[in-house]
Amino acid sequence: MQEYLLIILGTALVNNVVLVKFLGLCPFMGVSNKVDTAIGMGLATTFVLTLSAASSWLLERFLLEPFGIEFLRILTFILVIAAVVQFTEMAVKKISPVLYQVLGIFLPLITTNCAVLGVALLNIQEKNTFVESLLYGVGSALGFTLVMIIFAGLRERLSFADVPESFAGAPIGFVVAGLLSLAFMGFSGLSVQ
Amino acid sequence: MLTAIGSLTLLGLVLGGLLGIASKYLKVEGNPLVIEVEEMLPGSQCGQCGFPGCGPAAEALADGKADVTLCPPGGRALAADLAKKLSVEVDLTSMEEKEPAVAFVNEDLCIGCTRCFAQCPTDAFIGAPKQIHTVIGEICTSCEKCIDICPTECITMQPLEATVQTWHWPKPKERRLAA
Amino acid sequence: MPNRSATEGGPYAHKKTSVQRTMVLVMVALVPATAYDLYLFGWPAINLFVITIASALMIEALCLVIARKPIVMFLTDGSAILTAWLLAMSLPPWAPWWIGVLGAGIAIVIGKQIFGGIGQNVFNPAMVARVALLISFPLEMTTFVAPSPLGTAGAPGFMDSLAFTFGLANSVDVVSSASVLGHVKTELSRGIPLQQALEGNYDLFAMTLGDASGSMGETSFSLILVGGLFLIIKRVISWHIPVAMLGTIAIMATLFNLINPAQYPDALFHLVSGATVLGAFFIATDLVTSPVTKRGQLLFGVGCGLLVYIIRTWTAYPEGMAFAVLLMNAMTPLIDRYIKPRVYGRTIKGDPLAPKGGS
Amino acid sequence: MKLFKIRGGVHPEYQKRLTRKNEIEVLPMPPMLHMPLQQHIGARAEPEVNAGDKVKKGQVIALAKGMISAPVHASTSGTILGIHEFPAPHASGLPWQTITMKSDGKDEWGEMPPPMNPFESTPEEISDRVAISGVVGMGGATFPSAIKLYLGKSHQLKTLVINGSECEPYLTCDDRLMQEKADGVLDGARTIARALRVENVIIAIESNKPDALSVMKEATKGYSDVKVVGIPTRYPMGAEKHLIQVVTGVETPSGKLTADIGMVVHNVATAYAVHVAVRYGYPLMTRVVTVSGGAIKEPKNLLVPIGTPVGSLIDYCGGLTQEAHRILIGGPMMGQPLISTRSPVVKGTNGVLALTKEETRKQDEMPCIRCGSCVTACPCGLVPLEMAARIRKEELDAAVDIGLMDCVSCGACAYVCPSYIPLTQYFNYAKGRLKAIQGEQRKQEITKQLAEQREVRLVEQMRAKKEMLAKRKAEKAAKAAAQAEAKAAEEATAAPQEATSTEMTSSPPEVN
Repeated sequence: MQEYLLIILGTALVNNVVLVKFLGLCPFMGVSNKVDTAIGMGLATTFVLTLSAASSWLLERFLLEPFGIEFLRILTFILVIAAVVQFTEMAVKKISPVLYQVLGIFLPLITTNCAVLGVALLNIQEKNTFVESLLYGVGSALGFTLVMIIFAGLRERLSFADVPESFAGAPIGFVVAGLLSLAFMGFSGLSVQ
Repeated sequence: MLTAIGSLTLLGLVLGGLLGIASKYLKVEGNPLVIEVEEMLPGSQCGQCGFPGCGPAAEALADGKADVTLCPPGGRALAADLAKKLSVEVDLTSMEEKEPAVAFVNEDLCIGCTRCFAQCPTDAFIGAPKQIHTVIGEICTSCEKCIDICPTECITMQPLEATVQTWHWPKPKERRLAA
Repeated sequence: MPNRSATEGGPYAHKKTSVQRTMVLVMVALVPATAYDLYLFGWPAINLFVITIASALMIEALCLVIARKPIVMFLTDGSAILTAWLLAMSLPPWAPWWIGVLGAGIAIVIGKQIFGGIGQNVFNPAMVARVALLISFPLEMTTFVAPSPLGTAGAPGFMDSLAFTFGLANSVDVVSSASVLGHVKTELSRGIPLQQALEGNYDLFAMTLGDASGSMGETSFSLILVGGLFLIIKRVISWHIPVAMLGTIAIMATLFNLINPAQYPDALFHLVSGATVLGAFFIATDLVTSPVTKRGQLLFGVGCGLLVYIIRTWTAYPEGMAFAVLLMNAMTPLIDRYIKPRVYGRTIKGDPLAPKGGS
Repeated sequence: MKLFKIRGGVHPEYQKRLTRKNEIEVLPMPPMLHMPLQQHIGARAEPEVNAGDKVKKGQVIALAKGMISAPVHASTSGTILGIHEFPAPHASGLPWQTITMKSDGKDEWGEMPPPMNPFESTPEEISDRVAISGVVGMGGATFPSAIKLYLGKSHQLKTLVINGSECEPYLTCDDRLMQEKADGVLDGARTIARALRVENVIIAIESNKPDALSVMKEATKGYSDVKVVGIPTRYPMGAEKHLIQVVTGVETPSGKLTADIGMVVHNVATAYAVHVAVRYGYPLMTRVVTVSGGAIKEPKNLLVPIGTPVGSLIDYCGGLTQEAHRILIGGPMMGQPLISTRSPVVKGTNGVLALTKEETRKQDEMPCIRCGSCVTACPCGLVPLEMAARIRKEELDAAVDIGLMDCVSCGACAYVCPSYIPLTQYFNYAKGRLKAIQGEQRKQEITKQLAEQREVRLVEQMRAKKEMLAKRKAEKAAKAAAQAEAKAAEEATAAPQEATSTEMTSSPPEVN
């Protein structure tokens, strides 16, 4: 039990996909202007990440390995991710048209969200079991969502600040992301003895 | 080689099939954005935005080809609403708010040609041919269409003066100017 | 009289208060602890302190010139001095000059001015600088010395320490010594039980006075506490953050201490060691970067306390104050967004109250 | 009596000692009076007199018009000089319609309605009397009092609260009134209670007015239905909804009237005016005004005829000792700056203050440091700093979302702000701007309809034109055809091929 908790905590905080691995920066910078949008994006990504982490593991285990076609790994993973994203897009459009409109281009772009492919590949690299892969996906997604929401909160606040013109917008966003990353360094070495 | 091709094809087929089914169940009707946007616009067809009317302006807005600040009669309030609707960022402080004004007919110059009647989108002019015209202030949108058409250049825009009833506190001065 | 409308609205009365006054009061509260610490650590500490504050002021002035802002007004608001002061208190007292200058630069430029100056920053500038320094220069930032009060035999003289601070000569013998938290962490990681690790290194009485190695703000528990209480009495800060934070640390420490005394130190140890009180009264309470509502502040304090305990206990860093404060700073906009006072005549969700009585 | 807590509030420096011991003095009748047609909330009164008319004291010179309005009476006898635009005692300093009269110095009474005994009259009779006497809320709100009395018909009311809190600094006019006219205030309160069909009257007085408290307590001995309550001294204790909460513990829901929870609040000065109107038949012609502030030579409480130029009050108090940084109408917290001292005292003027720069403590504005003082001070539970930040970026709707419309503009937030941010002005600006936008939108809706009607009309015209053309064409064609036919018949034998060519040329050219 404890090791599962550690996987989630580890991937969410210590090795946060965004702030430590610097994956998934595109939606992180792109859809973090409003907290509500960030929550939506976080949830959509959580869904895709978890599903793709699981299905890529299955794919690796039951298709790529048995047939010895690991060289097709990235290709097949992208295929699966793309399908999951397509599905998510349809679902979001149906369930929440507003969110669909707000997420706009970033929804299909989850496909190329490096965090999603990254987590799928890392799972294989670290030789995780199915449950571990799933938790790895969930943890990463939680970390991603958490950071997205925090970052959106900060940016909402900054939108009312007198940021110098030359730093307004994306530049100050990157500065804040850097400082946030600095703060997350505090979790490094987190381990329960 | 064959397995690779085979497995990929199979994968593609399976996923494609699943998505096909999903698209059937999760179908959504087309985007009614243009109509919604058009309803938000003033609808006086004044053409100050550069588009021939509110309808084309709405289309351009929905396509993202026009700025949400395009409509002077709508002012900042409309720009803010449009920005919300279209979820785009807009800096409203930089948008010039047009002073409220009404058309005013200089009665010494008016020859009663009624050409302004034909131009006015809200029928704010009253009078008759060969008579002096006047403007109903409450319905004039200050679209300025009448100014150019007048052969004697007798129409001008006059700012609406504030009264005790309409006056409100001005926005506090920006502190950064106090350097 | 010409007809001109009023341009400056009411009220036309004002409380005796100002930003400057607030900053000055915080500095006054810091004076006793600072003076005693400067005395304890001698000339090298005084040099560092002066260098840090002076460079902060210069950098602030430079930023204001670049941003074309009124220089005198903002330079005299006291915020740059206070930031540098708090930063200096969180540095090892005998750190070289460039640590102070670099720290001041990071704090003022990246921590504050890049956001638009006073009031606009989202992270505590002093802690931004401290964390950036700690991660970039772990050696310089963790080399502590045992106190050698001014005028005592081992204390370096003014000229010697000047040379030492600027790295010109190694004329001063540095007796390096780890802070208590650092020592405990190292020993525990080597598998040595807590009691044994603390033996001879943990003198509660000395620590409450400040007679221990560590950065200036990490020592002299009692004088900082006095300053903090002064701030609460003067209503510069409210009790919510310090109480929630210290309370959370105490509860966590007691809880784990009861579970395994050999592994987890007790509450008192956590409260008097490290920058616990300085953080709780002076750093976490930074007005700009903490929540504006009282309930939000309670939550903020609890969060800081939890994170301090977690980072101290289970991560690679012996002291987590700076990280905890930065992490909670990041949470502040969300806390402010979701925790608001109840509006008069409305439910907490914002709907009008159901009318009682009447028609 | 058990009191209840309210949130927020501030403790400004009250400065009441300047005038608290000064008995009310009667200001001599000035030679000229300026009576604005609108001294109340609602519709402007309609003038009843013309230039040159002679009027008597107490005579109606403008009648209430519309649902919510109040009449205006001549404060003395004399001649109407005219109805014209005159600078309003308002922050805008803009002119508004004002009747100016010249006093003849005789102060002759006109015909007044007979005195009434309220306890032998019906609630309607009392309310009607208050209505014709032009009584309005004299605490500064200037809402026509009669409208509030008629509430007794539509609402089941339980409690009348008489507001003697006078929480604005400097002002002592209500304090003095209660001390000097305790019986009148009490009688007015009981008269109002009767009009409202309310059994229970609470007179609430802030604890910093111990003299008024004891005098009122003494006066109410023997009246079991009236309670005098000392309430904590805190600004804005006198805000209607907060006052009710303090004395009854009931919170008025947002967007509702206090009458909806069975309570009505009237100011002590209003109660006294009601007493005078009912018992003596005198309309509202005078009021007590506190003239105070560091720049006033001899601060006083004055009984002033309505319409007196503010300058006369200041002169009577010995003028200014130094140039005033601000001259205000009302208290320093919610009062309005006066643009011209020619502006008259109106029904809602409770104070004239001339403040020095040290008193206003004006300082340069600094950026917000998010200290949260304003959040603690706000009696309405709002987050002023966030609202102001949004308004600064012109995001008015976002400010409304976080409660702008629940703000009562009491000024407590701006009072405590260490950065001297004009928070209240931000909110007043936003409220005014939103109201203007609403007006514009209404106008836009009208113009939209007009534009649509015009469009329909144009299409209709076009169609009619086309129809007419078509008709004419058809007629012509028919005529031509008939002619052709006739011709053809005539020339049938001669040249049949000509007929077709005539027919072809006779068709009118296509007009489009």
